[in-house]
Amino acid sequence: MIRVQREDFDVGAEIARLSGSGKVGAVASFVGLVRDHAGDGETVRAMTLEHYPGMTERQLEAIEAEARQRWPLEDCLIIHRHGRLEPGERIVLVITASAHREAAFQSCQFLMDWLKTKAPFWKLEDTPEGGKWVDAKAEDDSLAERWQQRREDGCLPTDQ
Amino acid sequence: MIRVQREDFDVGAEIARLSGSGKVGAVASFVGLVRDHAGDGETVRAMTLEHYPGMTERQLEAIEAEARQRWPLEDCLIIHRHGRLEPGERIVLVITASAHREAAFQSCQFLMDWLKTKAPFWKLEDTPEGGKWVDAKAEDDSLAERWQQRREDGCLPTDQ
Amino acid sequence: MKVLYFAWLRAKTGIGEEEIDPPAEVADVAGLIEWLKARGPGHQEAFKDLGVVRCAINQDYVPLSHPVKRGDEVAFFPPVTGG
Amino acid sequence: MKVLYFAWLRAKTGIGEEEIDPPAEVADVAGLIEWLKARGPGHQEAFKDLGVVRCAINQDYVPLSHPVKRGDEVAFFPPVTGG
Repeated sequence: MIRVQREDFDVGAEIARLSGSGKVGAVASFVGLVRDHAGDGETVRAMTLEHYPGMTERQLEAIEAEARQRWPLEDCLIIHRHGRLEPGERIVLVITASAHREAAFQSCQFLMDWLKTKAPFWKLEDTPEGGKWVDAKAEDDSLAERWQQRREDGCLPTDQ
Repeated sequence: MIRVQREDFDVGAEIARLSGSGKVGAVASFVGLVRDHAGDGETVRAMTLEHYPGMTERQLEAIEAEARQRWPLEDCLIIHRHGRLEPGERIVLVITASAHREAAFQSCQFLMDWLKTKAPFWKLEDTPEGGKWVDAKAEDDSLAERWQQRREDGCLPTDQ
Repeated sequence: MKVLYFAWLRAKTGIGEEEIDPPAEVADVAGLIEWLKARGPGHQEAFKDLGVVRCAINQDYVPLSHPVKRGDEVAFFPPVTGG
Repeated sequence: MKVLYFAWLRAKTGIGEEEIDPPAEVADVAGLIEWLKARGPGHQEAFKDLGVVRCAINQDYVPLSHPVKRGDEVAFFPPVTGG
């Protein structure tokens, strides 16, 4: 399931919702938060997340479908917020539930890596020198590419 | 921080506690739960977790210290329950908080892999055929060993 | 044809969304960008470095060589930075 | 010397914890195991396959070749299965 929303979300409740069935032995999750400093050390007073309504949902759904195809997931959730957020506020939540922990961990990491490079969101940082669009990081591209490679190599996780 | 306890824990509250500071950009977590079926397909009515009081805490503290040495963590929490647990109940919680997601993900996975092979807990499954001690899995050994190798190769995560 | 701009491409063009009717010679994304650049200095500035411009047609990523046609929703934006 | 047994080693020996006073020839874990096996069929059964027995002395993992001495807390248990 995917959700794109302005409002905050309840991490504990969402994790509990995906843990219910007796089939789930492993729930991995990731929460991304607004930091008070940018990568270059500059103070961040707030951040505004812009996105492309319609394409965002489409891309997130495609990413979720890809994860479900690669790993045996019992359940999967992606929530991404948009709008103005202050330091300490939650931006994104990804949860994956599986019988086994390796599938849960890997799919959660995969979802974040792909979301980071494919979901049409852009961050505008509010700094003492004014608004600054965050640059994409080369590291994020390489983190996403490792999953591409793994697929081409036929080298999927050990418990597949 | 580590906690060994009989009682359940509040996943959302613990994740929120580790997310507070504006320095944390990434919180990875893992929840392990009791499944209603064993690896061999047998029904599991409940599970009793025995442990070695004293050594458990000692090992978990050592594992946490190792993770903090390998990755730049803002915070880290391991909670492991013991006693009788029914299907769907939470067994273990690991949370790691860092400025960056790769450090959070990797350290969380590392903590679970090492905990699985080093922390002195043993599971007794209550099945229709009686009590059955769970066998250690060879897969868990290899998942733990990959971190040993990585260290020897000097091949630590990209954002170190 | 509807064109959308996001993030600093929106800021530079000064436009979030525009309806355009390019001539028939504009056959692909690269051609469309050339045509859009002629619309003013803001557009020219936005498309100065195509290495940092991404394009989606009807909400799917496409390369610069991808054909464009009437009725398409074409979006231009920088590499994404969510998550 | 205090010896602890966990999981099926506890079940097989029928003992969770015992105080023992082995002779001076018992110098290492392997020697201690041989001496313990003579205590009865339960102990013998518990130590039948040393491939699935782990040992900790004073709450740290040790190999079978590790020395044992008076005052040690020695624990025997199967490979761990927590998490």
